[in-house]
Amino acid sequence: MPIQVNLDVMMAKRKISLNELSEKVELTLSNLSILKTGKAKAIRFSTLEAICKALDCQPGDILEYIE
Amino acid sequence: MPIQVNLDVMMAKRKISLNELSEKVELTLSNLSILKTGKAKAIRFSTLEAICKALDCQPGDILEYIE
Amino acid sequence: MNKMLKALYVLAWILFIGLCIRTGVILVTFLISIGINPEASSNLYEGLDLSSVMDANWVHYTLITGLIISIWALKSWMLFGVIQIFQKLKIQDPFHFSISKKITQISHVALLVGVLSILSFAYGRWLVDQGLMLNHFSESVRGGMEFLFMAGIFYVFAVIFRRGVEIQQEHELTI
Amino acid sequence: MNKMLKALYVLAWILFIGLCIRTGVILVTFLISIGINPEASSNLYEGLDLSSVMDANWVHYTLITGLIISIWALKSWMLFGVIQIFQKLKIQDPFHFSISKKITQISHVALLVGVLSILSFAYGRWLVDQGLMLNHFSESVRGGMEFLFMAGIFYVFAVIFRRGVEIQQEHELTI
Repeated sequence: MPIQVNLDVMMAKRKISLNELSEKVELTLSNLSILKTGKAKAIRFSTLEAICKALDCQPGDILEYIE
Repeated sequence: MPIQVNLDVMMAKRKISLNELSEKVELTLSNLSILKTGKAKAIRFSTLEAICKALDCQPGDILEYIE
Repeated sequence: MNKMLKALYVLAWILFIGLCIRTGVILVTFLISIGINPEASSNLYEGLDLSSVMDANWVHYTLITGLIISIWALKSWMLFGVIQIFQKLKIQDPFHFSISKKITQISHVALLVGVLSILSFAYGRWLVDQGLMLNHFSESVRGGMEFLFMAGIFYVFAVIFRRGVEIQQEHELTI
Repeated sequence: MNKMLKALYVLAWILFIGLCIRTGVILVTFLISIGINPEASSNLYEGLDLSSVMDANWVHYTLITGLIISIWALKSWMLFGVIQIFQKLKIQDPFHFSISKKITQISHVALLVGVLSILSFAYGRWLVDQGLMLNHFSESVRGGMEFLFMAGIFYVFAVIFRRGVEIQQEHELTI
């Protein structure tokens, strides 16, 4: 997976649990874990926006390209 | 659009034209322009990966969250 | 797979042309029977003999022949709808609003064909009960239940298809 | 919209039970006619009279009655497939592989019903040409062309549906 989802790192920095994030972002826990574990194929801009807002960060903090 | 796609900025920095990028990323021109103009609803991780590779950059260089 | 679809497309055209010819022939013999030669009513189409009805009452005759013609015309229209769907359909990208509308339309036409067929069948039976002779009539309006069932199938298909259109639209905006 | 689907689901059950009863009744009267009382062949189901065939040749009798029973049993099976689809179908999330398989299966059964109906119809006509009397036979095996057409429709539907399954799988992994 050359695109890595660093959702757990940001969550740890902001001290937010998966349940809290799920509520704030309005995603089900199962969808959030699909995203966290890198099983997702695509990400909606609306989801990205909600996560950035909830975690007060930039898309670059969550998504990383690894060569 | 709180998530902004800064594809044109990166393309200008790397001196790459839309046609060149379209070839390297294996996306049609119409799909690329949907992405550039912010009409897309979601982005595939495979697309993001191909763009990062072609432009030698990070996802954070292309996607920006604006409050 | 694509070959099979092409074969079905050709079959739909053949059935459509066949139905159009049938509808045209019975329409012409009907017009001849009321305008030029009443004898024509004894063989409207492949042995369909409604001369006994014509002799008894021209209102019943016009009504029942009109029903047969309408049913056949509606069946032709239904098949034309199927042909139009084949023309628009792309297998890689099948879900479009215009096709969803066509499917709903076909479901309505099938419903009408079913109801009219069942009504005509009952009407023909009633005429027989009145002592009239109807030769090869029931074949002309058979399949009513099958068309009702088909109408239901097409309706369900239309509902599923509409959801497909929504999903495909999102899919197209996922780059 | 969901009410309409529920109504169709109930209708499918009613048609299915009706067809099962029909199939069961004719099977029982057939078994009685060959085992206990040959008289039963004069009224196998709602006036279906094949006693003339039975008197002439038991092979033809068994064959043609067997065809009718098979056709009705296959129609019941087809309807059961439709019922199963209704049970699995969720309108918000309709495209699943198991349903796509069921639709393909129904298309094959419809094809078989169509072919058998047309064959039986021709067979019955041939028996009549041999001078035998078949009362209410053609009603028992009618609708062959309609079922062939339905088979084609279901096939196209299955192809479209399979593409829907692919698109929906991607859709589900777009978070």
